[in-house]
Order: sequence, then structure tokens, then C-alpha cells
Amino acid sequence: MLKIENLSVNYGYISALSGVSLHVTEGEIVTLIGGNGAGKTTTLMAVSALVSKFSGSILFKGEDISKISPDRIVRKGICHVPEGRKIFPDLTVYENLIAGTIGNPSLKKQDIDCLLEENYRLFPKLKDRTKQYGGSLSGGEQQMLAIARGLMMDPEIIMLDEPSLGLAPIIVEEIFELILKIREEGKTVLLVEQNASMALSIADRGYVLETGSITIEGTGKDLLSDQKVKKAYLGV
Amino acid sequence: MSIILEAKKVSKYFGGLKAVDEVDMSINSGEIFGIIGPNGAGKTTFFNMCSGVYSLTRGGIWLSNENITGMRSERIANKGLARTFQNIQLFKFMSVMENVKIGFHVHTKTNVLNAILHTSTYRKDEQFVNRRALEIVEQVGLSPYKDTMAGNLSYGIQRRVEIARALALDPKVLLLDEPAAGMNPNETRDLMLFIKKLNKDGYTIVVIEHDMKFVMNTCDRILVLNFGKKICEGNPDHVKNDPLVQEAYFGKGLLTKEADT
Amino acid sequence: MEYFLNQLINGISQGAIYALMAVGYSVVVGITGLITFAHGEVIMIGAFASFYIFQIVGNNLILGIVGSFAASWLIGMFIYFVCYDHFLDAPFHISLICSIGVSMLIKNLGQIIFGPNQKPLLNVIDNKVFHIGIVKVSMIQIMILTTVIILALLLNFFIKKTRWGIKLRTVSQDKKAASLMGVNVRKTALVGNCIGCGLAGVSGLLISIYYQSMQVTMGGSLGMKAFSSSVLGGLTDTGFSALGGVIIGIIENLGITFSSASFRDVFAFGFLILILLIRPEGFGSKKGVRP
Amino acid sequence: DSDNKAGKGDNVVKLGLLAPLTGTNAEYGKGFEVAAEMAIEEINNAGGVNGKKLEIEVADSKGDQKESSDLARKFGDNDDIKAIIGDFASGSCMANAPIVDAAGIVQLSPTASNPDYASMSPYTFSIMGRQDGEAPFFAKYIVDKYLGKKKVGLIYINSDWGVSSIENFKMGAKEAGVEVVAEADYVQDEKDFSSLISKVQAASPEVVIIFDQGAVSQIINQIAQADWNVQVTALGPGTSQQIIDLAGENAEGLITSTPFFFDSENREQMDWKETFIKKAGFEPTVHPVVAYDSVYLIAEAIKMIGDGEITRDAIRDNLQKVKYEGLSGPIEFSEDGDIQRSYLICAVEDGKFVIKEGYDYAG
Amino acid sequence: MNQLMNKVQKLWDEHKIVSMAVLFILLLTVPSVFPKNYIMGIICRILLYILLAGGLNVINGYSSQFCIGYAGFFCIGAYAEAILSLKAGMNFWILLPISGIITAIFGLLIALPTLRLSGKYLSIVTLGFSEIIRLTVLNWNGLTGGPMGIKGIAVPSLFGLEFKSAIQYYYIFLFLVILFVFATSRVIKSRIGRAWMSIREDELAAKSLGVEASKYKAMNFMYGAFWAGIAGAAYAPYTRYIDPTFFTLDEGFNILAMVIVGGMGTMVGPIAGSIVINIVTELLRPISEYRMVVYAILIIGMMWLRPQGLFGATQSILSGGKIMKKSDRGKKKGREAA
Ligand SMILES: Nc1ncnc2c1ncn2[C@@H]1O[C@H](COP(=O)(O)OP(=O)(O)OP(=O)(O)O)[C@@H](O)[C@H]1O
Ligand SMILES: Nc1ncnc2c1ncn2[C@@H]1O[C@H](COP(=O)(O)OP(=O)(O)OP(=O)(O)O)[C@@H](O)[C@H]1O
Ligand SMILES: [Mg+2]
Ligand SMILES: [Mg+2]
Repeated sequence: MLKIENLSVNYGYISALSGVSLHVTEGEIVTLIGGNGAGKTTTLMAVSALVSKFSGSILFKGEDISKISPDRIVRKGICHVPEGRKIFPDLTVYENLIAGTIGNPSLKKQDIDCLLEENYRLFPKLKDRTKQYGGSLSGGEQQMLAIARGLMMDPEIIMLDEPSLGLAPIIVEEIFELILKIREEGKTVLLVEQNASMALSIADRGYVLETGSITIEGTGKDLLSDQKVKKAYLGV
Repeated sequence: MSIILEAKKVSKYFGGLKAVDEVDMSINSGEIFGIIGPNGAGKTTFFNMCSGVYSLTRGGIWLSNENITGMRSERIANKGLARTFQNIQLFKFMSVMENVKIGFHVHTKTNVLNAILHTSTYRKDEQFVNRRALEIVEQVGLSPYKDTMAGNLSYGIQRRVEIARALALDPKVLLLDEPAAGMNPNETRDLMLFIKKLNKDGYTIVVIEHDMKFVMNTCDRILVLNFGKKICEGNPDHVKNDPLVQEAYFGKGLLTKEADT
Repeated sequence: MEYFLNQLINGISQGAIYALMAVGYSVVVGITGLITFAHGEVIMIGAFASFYIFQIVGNNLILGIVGSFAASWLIGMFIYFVCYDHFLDAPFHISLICSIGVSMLIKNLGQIIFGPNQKPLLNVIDNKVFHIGIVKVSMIQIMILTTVIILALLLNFFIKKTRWGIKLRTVSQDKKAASLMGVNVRKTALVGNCIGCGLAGVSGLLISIYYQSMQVTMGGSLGMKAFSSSVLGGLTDTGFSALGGVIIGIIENLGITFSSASFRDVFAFGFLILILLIRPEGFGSKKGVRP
Repeated sequence: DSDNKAGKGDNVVKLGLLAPLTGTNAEYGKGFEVAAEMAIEEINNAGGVNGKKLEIEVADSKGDQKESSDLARKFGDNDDIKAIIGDFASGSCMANAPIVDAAGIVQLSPTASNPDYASMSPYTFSIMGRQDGEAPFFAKYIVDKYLGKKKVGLIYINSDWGVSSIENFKMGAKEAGVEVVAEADYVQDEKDFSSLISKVQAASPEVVIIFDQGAVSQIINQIAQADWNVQVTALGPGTSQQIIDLAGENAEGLITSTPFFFDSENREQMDWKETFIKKAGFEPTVHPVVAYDSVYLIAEAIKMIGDGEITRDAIRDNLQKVKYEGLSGPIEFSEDGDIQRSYLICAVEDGKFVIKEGYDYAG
Repeated sequence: MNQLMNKVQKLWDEHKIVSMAVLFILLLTVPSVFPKNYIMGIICRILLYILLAGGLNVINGYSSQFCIGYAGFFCIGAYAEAILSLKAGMNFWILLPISGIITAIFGLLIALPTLRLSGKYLSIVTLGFSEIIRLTVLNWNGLTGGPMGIKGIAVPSLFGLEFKSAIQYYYIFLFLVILFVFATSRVIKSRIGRAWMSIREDELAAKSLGVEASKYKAMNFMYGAFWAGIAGAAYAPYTRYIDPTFFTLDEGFNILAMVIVGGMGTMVGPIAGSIVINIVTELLRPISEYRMVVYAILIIGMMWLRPQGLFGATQSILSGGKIMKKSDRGKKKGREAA
């Protein structure tokens, strides 16, 4: 479904990614783990064209999307829940969620309504905050909002950059359940997580990213039992 | 063991919303104190009140028996209370070194004239700042990044810069808001050790964290907020087994289980 | 008493003119998120467009309005590509200096093309004066006032309530995030800017009908007033900006009744500063801020 | 471009013209340029002065004192340039005064209206006409004698010219027993006069006097818009056609004082006007006319030098003595280097200016 | 551009003293190179604007505050000098610092209430302030001569020799510029400068580190205003006549343009800006009416080529840090083509 072929990204003279290749097939959960500064965020940003790629190609359903603008990419059904939330501070929670639906013109009024319902069910906190301005939410609430906003566009593939960041354990669990649920709906997930053990335990496949290039890849199980991974990222 | 930071019945209302409601807290010098609670429980707001960013709706705060209620944050920082921010607030376009140097502001006293005339005050200050800044950068393990622009660092690294900068203040109390967010278990462990080390060096540390492993293994005492109210306080084990906390916060405890390991 | 009422009317109708300009201005700023100093020149272009149209097709108000809207829309596109397109995510002073450059460009070109002297715009509409009780109100004053009110309300609804409005606001708040929502930032900003300029053009037309003359250099002071008014209204809120314009108008004219018109801008700016001291964001307020 | 003229340098006399070709005053700057070039052309076609051709170097001061001063220095440095005409704004002229004084070169400003300007240096001249001439005349002969009214309301521009005008007007008014019941002032670029008008109207004067050049028509229009019919008069615009174009029938009955008049019977005046409009693209105000005369004045001064060497000082000394019947009326400099004029009274009747009283009326 | 800058920088750093001395000598000999009043007039103007642009740059470039009404301060300085020298007959050399201080006090007066304001709102206040100053001067006939202006301002003299012509006055301006550069560059490098920049980058964080934001913002404004005052005080006796039309908003924009074109937030920037813009406007003279048109186009073009200004830092909050990536994209395209 999504196929990245030896992608390289430079920031000025710093090389953040060098020859990263990975693929995500329909209906699976793929996770990307790695230390700080490994290049996870950069990878996702490259997919949604937020950073200028230096070389490499990105295919979505066989078509090359590495040359088109971010908004067009989104409209193809790729949703990116960015690092650092990037919610709209001066829009209310409700408006933020509506903004999420812009990316998917096919949505009807009633679809939007039931999507709203769904998200409010998932994140009751947001429901009691509908009229509050995004910027004044607490860190975790913002994180929830960011995720909910992503779901609002009902995408074919969703890329989550550290969704559990700043969330209370109970919510984190819900998030992971949510991810599984999304897969059940036949959708696809590309997950960047620091909490490697949990991420891998739900993922079909995983990639390990080290200083800009992929070192290990395999199924979630394999990686969980892989010695190097254990040492480096599971902290055991 | 003397009380260094004390909050008496502090409340913060935003319109109808009671973000923090009548919370008491007293932190002894030399301990690591944890604050946990569901999202939107009022933790950060509480920090913001301690550090003078928000005014209090009610109650009072004492820093080593001096009433700092309603003081401007500059003053409070001057009195020896440093904090880091949940959503990182670095000087994005300055190098890591410069970021840290700003931290020494309160410890230097150069004024315009000194600066123009390069008086001894000026020279002393500059030497001091440069030396200490290097030390701290070293200490926090940022040496490789010391001349990179802070904004260009990855999320995890930026968190460390925040801590380094706060340390430059050489504070009595150090408030850390989710320091481990965005770090993987290993990095978290390093951070844990680092914080413990700081604590040994005599810093009193208050930390907000959602990573149970981190909290349970570093904090001497933990305070749990929910909907702005204190629902539990005590040592890790006590908190861990508190039913209220469990259903409000831990959920099934998939993540807390790890903490036991 | 009558005297004061008339001064009040003067104030309101001049305020209405400011409001008219401020509405367009706040649309521009609200969507591009960048302030401009070329607004006055856009107004001027609108005025001159109508001038030539009236010369060609005779005094046909509708055609005039359409023409000035179109002309200033085009200028709007020009301004967008010169000042904004490049610098959407750069700090505001860069596009600001560009807009100063553009204003210089348009003004000086205008002086060469249209000639530097004043141009008459006499009896486009027969401007009767109604005597309501002791106060006098002229046709054109009523026209301007109604236009302002309708525009302000419509736009406010459009931007606040509709899905399109949300789209526009996402662009002005965080362009990266907006593009992640599938918003075509550049197109949206372009359209937004052009709408704002179009409105400016129409206000240019009405203003020169009101003052019965126009000059290439008219833009400077007008643009400044548009800026002040919409700052008073919190820059991005069309409704408040309109209100701000009216209030400034009234304040000025009342001030003049007590002292001299040489102090006009002193009153305007003095009042503005006063308000900003009490409300740093004007009548509007920054909602989504928290440390 | 001085070098390419170098060859025939000796039988050419160069003058410098300072004018705001760009900026807010571009309208007047353009007028200066066109009128001056017309004058030069005529003079040269008539064989120049004492067999020498005149040349003029036009420089854009942008209405900015700094630039104007730089240009004055430039002309000062350039020994080919024998005299300077300009600048438009008093501010610039006065800033240049010390410079031309040091360089010992004449700066003859057609329009500098600040009463202190001409006396700043022996080299500074102005032919705008001192307001201690026209303003009192206006009070005594237009308001009092011609209209026979006693209560006036003044609307004036708050500039050096405007302020000195009304001060002088008040003196004249006191002598003539004319009472100023209301006055309202405004600054350059004012657009909305409604509140000023209401203010003056509230004092219900019999006559309104407007002291300005640029904004007269706008004020007239807005007086009409406030449908207040009162005798309107204006000091400053002379008999500028622009007023009629801009104010249409609102201008009917307007009374002005003017040092000169475009007589539609007078062929050459009409020709002058035609040529100007053709060149400039708009109706002449009073400004280009005085600019035009300025050139002739310098020419006169040069003529008076006769076959003596044409030096800057020679020009200065003779300019002081010149007696000249210009397009803008008779001109003769006072010791300070400015002039007293005598004035006509004109009125707008069915769409054009007509003379009501001649130069002798004041006699 | 950058490479060149770096080279020069390197050379400079390696032999600081020498190069400084050389530069100084060169500057002293300028008048003998250009004996013409005209050229020296231009050079004096350049120096004057270096002072103004430099002072403005301290405000706009080194603190979060964005002042566009700088002409107001210039005005105060000039009138302070003119009035005091005329009415109190004080000596120019005493009046220089005095006018500077008076202006700085005005700076404080508008800084204090506006500390809460940010970005665009502060800008409009400074703009309004500038207009208010001008109009007050215009209407306060008693003190300022109103529209008549002040004429016959005494020229400065030192040990009997008078600074009348541009050539002589050059040395006064030069002296002031050197003073400014010396002082400011040192302040910027010091703790004060760091504090200013920290506020520029993130006020909240700066406060939490004990930087008294309000105090330093006010100080910054005063420092900037001070130099405008000095510039004004030097300018008034130079023209010997001033009136309110000298200090319009356009003057403010003009100064601003120099700062931004040169490169905000750098020491060299405003200097370069002033030199470039003044020379360009002078060179464009022959095309008369079209002059300002071309000038405008040049400014815009400048911003397109180097949004951060001639000498501005690419990676800076003042360039949004974005520009670098753009130029990169350019490079990349180049590579692909190759
Ligand atoms: N704007 C930028 N300019 C220059 N270098 C950058 C920029 N953004 C990121 N980098 C560098 O690129 C590398 C990858 O950054 P990235 O944010 O992708 O890491 P990450 O895997 O997301 O780390 P984390 O888990 O901490 O978020 C890092 O070394 C970082 O310093
Ligand atoms: N400026 C504000 N205006 C309105 N509501 C606010 C403001 N600041 C905080 N709140 C509300 O107060 C509550 C507490 O916020 P706070 O940031 O303290 O939560 P928190 O405990 O830090 O949560 P998290 O763990 O997600 O950071 C939240 O519900 C938030 O919406
Ligand atoms: Mg990341
Ligand atoms: Mg928090």
C-alpha cells in the first residue's frame, strides 16, 4: 500500500535519513522504533511532504506521491498525526475536529456526525471540552485532540507519531486498543512509538531505525525476542 | 528534614472549570516528589502556579518558608525555583550552549556600562558563564550537540536541553514536567539515573510523569491529582495499590505491570 | 444639541468609511496572518478603476462596483504573489517590507499612468440629503453605512460558522498543520487575500463617490486608518474591525468638535493606544494561549 | 550630463531646477518641470539671452529635505550651473538656504511661502507673494468692501503658508472691523471636512474663507453636501481651472483673490494654457505659472548683466533689481528677496472664472 | 554571498587590530578623496542613516518588539537639540548626550505601557506614537514654531573650527557611528544582549529563567531610542532648519527598509542597508519619475533573493529558519538537473 524506497533527507548539511526503504501492506500495523534523533519523525514528514526529500521515491497504491504537495497527499487518504500535536490553538475543540474532515471531501454530513460521536465516545474528556479553545487544553488533552482530529478524516492509512506521548497509562491502553480496532476495520497503521514493547506487541511488522537508516526489520514477535532490540529499546 | 516547597489549599479556576482545587502539598528538601494523574487533572497548572506563570485563585505557596504567592516568575526563579515545560519552550534559534548560558542570568550582574567598557565584572561573568555552561552541557550529555541550534534537535534531545538550562539556575527546587516524554525505555532509564544523581548532589526535584516505571522507581513520595483534587498521596507502593488511583489512572495496568519488573 | 448630533452623524459616516476599509483589511490579515501596508493602494486602484469605468460607460454604479472589485482582485493576486506566496511561513516583517515596497510601486506607477493630480467624481448618484428631525443624512452616507453593516455581518457569519470559514482560519493559524488537514494553503490564502482586496476596491469606489474626488496619493492615510481600525477590532475579526472603524470615526470627529482637525490622528491613535493598554488584543481576544 | 555640453559650454547658461517629481507633491513637481521647460524653449527659440542659450537640469527632490539638500549641494558644486529654481516646499528651501548661501548661488523658489525664507540669505528669493499682502487685501477689499460682510469663518490648512496667511488676515480684519466668528484648521492630506464645516456653520458666519490650494474644491463640495449655502471664498488657489473641474456647479459663486488671470480673450495666455495641458496632461494651477515666471526672471537678470561675464553673483545682484511683468502679474523684489503683489478679485460664474474687480480696486 | 562574508569575517578576526586601524585611516581620508560637497553630503546621509538604522535594529532585531514609528524618536532628538540650543543657548557637545537621554526617556514612556503588547499590536502603537509626536510638534507653536519650523540652528564648533559644510560635518557623523558600533556590538555580546535575544526567542522561557523581561524590553527600547536621539541631535544643526515635515511615517518606513534589507539582528546589516539603499536611490536619479518605481522593485527583489537581508543569518527566528530549506530545494533541483 505504502512503499518507501531508499529515501534520503537532509536538513541543510545534516543528513537525517539515508536510504531508508520500508513498505506497509494493506490492513496491517507497522511500527517504526528507534532512539532520539534516529529519524522516525523525519520519515513520516517525508511521506506527507513536509520536508523536501533529497532522493528516493514514495509510492502509495503504486502511484508515486513523492513529488506532490502535502494537501494532495492527504486527500489521497493518508493521515498524519504529527509529533508535537500541531492542533489549531484558536479553534475550539469542535472546530478542530471539523477541520480534520476537510481532508476527505467524500464525507457526508451524517458521516461527520457519527465520526464526531465515535471520537467523543473514545475521548470523553474532549466531549466536556467541545467549546474550549485548542490552545488552552492540557498537553494530554491536546494529544487526544490531535489523534481524534486525525481519525475524523476517516483515512485509508494513518501515520501516528508517538501517539502515547504525554498520555496517562489508562488512555495509552485505550489508544493501543483503538489502533487494533482500526486494523479490524481493514485500515492500515504506520506507528512511531517510544514505548517499543507495547508497539511491537500489537504490530504485525516492525522496523528499527538507527541514525537515519534501517538496521533491523521483522515481525513484531521476532523483534520483541530479538536480543539487540531488547537491549537497545525494551530496556530489559 | 525541612520543608522546602509548600502549597496550602491552592486553587485555580478557569471560568467554571476547576483546574486545581484546594490542593495541599509539602515537599521536603532533598527528596524526589512525583505528581501523577489523568490528563487534564491539573498537574501542569499546579506547576504554573508554583513558578508564577499563573496567578492563584485561592491559597498560597511558600518556598523555603518565604511566601512566593503571586510573585512574578522572574522573581521566583531568582529565589531558586527552576522548571521545565511540558510542551518544550526552548530558544529554538540559539545554540544549545547559548540556551544554557541564559540560565546563568541571575548569577551574573553585568550592566550596560560594564559591557561597553569591558570592566572586570564583565570579564569575570563571561568566564564564569562559559566555564559552567560547558560543565553542565557535559553533565547532561549534550556535548555532541553543544553548537547545534536547539530547534533542530529531535524531541528527546530537546527535553535534555530544557533540563540543562534549568540546572544552570542552580535551583533549590527543580520542577520537571514530563521529562521522559518522547524517550524510549533506555533513554528513560538514563534519565532516571541522571535525576537520581542530581538528587544526590542535593537538588530537590518535583516531577510530573506518565511513565509509571519512571515514577515508581525514582520518586520517594507521590501525589495523585484527579479533576484538580488530591485523591491520594504517599510512597509508590501505597499509591500503586490505591483502588481509586487504579481505576482513575492505571486502567488495566498493562503499563504499570512493567513498573514492577 | 443639533450641532452635536450632526457631528455625531459626521463621525458615524466617516467611521463607516473606516469600517468599510477595515473589513477588507481584517479579511486579508485574518487569512494570510500577515499585515500589509499596501491596502491603501488597493483602495486607490479600486477608486480609479471605477473612475475610468464611469468615463467609458457612464455613471452606472453596478458596473462601477463590479469593475473596482475585479480590478482590486487582480491587484490582490499580484500582491499575494509578490508579498505572501514566498513568505507564508516566514516572520511577518519580511512580507511587511514587501508590502511597503508594493505600495511604493503602485503609488508611483499610478502617478505616472493616472497622472498625479486630483480627479473629479461628480454626481455619480444624485446625492439627496434627508432631513430626519434636526439631523441631516445624505444618500451616500446611508449607502455606505448599510454596505458596511451587511458586509460585516455576512463575513463574520461566513468565517465564524461555515466549514469554509474554518478552513480559512486553519490557514491563518498554522500553515503546516493546515496542509496536513488537506487544505491547499497557497490557494486558500490567495483567495482570502483577493476577497479582502476586492472589498478594499469597493470601499475605494464608495469613498471617492463620497468625497467626489480621488488622487493617486489618497491611499496612504486611508490604509493607515484601515490598519488602526482593524487592530482595534483584534485584526482578524471582521465584525469587531468594523466596529473599531466606526468608533475611531466618532472619536475623531468628537475630538475635532472640541479642538482642531490638526489633531485628528492624535485622537485616533491616542484612543487606539488607550484601548490596547486595557486590552492588548483590541476588542478581540487571544483565546488559545496558555503557557 | 554636463560633460557632453562641455564643448559649447561657453554660450550656454545652465540652470538647476529642484522639484518633487515623485512623492506626495508630484503633482506640483510635474507642473514645475513642464512650465520651466516651456519657458526655456520659448526663450531659446527667441534666440536665447544675449545670444546665449538657456539649459535647465531638472532634479527630483521627492519632497524630501535631505535629498533636496543633497541636490542643492550638487548644483552648488557644479560651476556650470548659474542659478537654482525651486524647491517646491518651504521646508526644503529653508533647509537648502545655508547651502546656497555658502555656494553663493541664487535659489529662486516659485512657491516657498514661509515668510522667513527669503530673508535667510541674500541668495534666497521667492515670488509666491508675501501673505502680508494678499491676506489683508482679502479682509479689507473682498470681505468688507466688495461683499460688504462683517462675520467670517475661516477654514485653513495648518502649514507655514496657512498659518501666516490667517495671521495676516486677522490683522487686516481688525483694521476693517471684520469679525472672525469661527476658525478650523486641518493638516495636509485631510479628506473629511464635514466636522470642520459643521463647526464653522455652528457659528453661522456670513462668509466662509478657505485658505489652501489643494483641498479647496473638496471643501466646497462638502459644504454643498452638508447643504449649507453660504458665500464661499478662497485665498490661495487663484483662478485654477481644477477647482471648477473638481467642484462642478458647487463652485458657482466662489470668489477668489488672484495675482493674475487667464483671460479667455487673451490669445497668448490661452495658448500657454493649451501647451501646458498638452505637455502635463492636466489643468495648470497657480504653481506652474510662477515656476514659468521664475525662469523668465532669471533670464531677465542675465539679460541685465549684458555682455559682462555671467557669474552667480552677477545674476544675484541683477535679480534683486529686476522689474518684470510676468504671467503671474508684475514682479519686483524687496530687499529680503520676496515680492509684494497686487490682486484681482474673481468669481466663478456659469462654469468659468470672471474678473470682478481689477488691480486698481485696492487703490 | 555567504562564502564571501565568511572570508571577510575570517580575515577580520585574524588581524583584528590591524584591519580596524586600516579601516579607520581609510575613513579619515574619505573627504580628501571626495572633495565635492555633493558626494560628502551623500556620505553624511549614509552615516546618519547608519545611526538610525542601527538604533532601530537594536529594537527590532534583538528583542521581540517591532517598532515602525522610529521617526518619532528621531524627531524628538532633533527638536530637543534645536530648542535647547536656541532657547537655552547650550553647546552642541553637551546637547548630544542630553537629547539622547531625553529621547531615551520618551522611549521608556512608550515602552512601559506597551510591555504587554506583542508583535503587530506593538508595531501600530509605535506607529501611532510617531504620528502623535509629529502632530504635537506641528501644533505646539509656542515651543516648536509649529509649521514654521525652527531656523538658524547653531552649527557645532570645536576649538574654534566650525562644522559648517558636509565635508566638515562628516567627522561628527563618523565619530558618532564609530561610537555606536563600538558600544552596541559590545552590549549585544554581553549578558544584556543575551537577555534581549532570549526574550525575542521565547519570553515565557526567559522569564522562567529569571530574566526580568519587562525590565529588559524597556531597556532595549530606551537604548534604541537613545541613538535615534543622538542622530536627531546631530542632524538638526547639520541642516540648521527643521520642521515637522521632516519626520513623517515614510521616514520611519525608510529606516525600517534599510534595517530589513541589510539584515535584521546583525551588526553589519543596518550599515550595509543604509549604504546600499542610499547609493541606489542616488544612482537611480537619472530616470526621474521612474526612480521610485525601480527602487520599489529593487527592494522587493532584494527580499526575494535574500529574505533574511543582505547580511542576515539564514537560521534565525528573524528569517523563520525556513529560508535555508528553500535555498536547499534550489540546490537539490540543481543537482537533479546535473
Ligand atoms: N529542522 C531541522 N534542521 C536540522 N536538523 C534537523 C531538523 N529536524 C531534525 N533534525 C535532525 O534530524 C535527525 C532526525 O530527527 P527526528 O526528529 O526525525 O528524530 P526522531 O527519530 O523523531 O527522534 P525523537 O524520537 O526524539 O522524536 C535528528 O538528528 C535531528 O537533529
Ligand atoms: N488557560 C486555560 N484556559 C482554560 N482552561 C485551561 C487553561 N489551562 C488549563 N486549562 C484546563 O485545566 C485543566 C488542567 O490542565 P493541566 O495542563 O494542568 O492538566 P495536566 O494535569 O497537566 O494534564 P496533562 O497530563 O495532559 O498535561 C485542563 O482540563 C485544561 O483544559
Ligand atoms: Mg520524533
Ligand atoms: Mg501537563
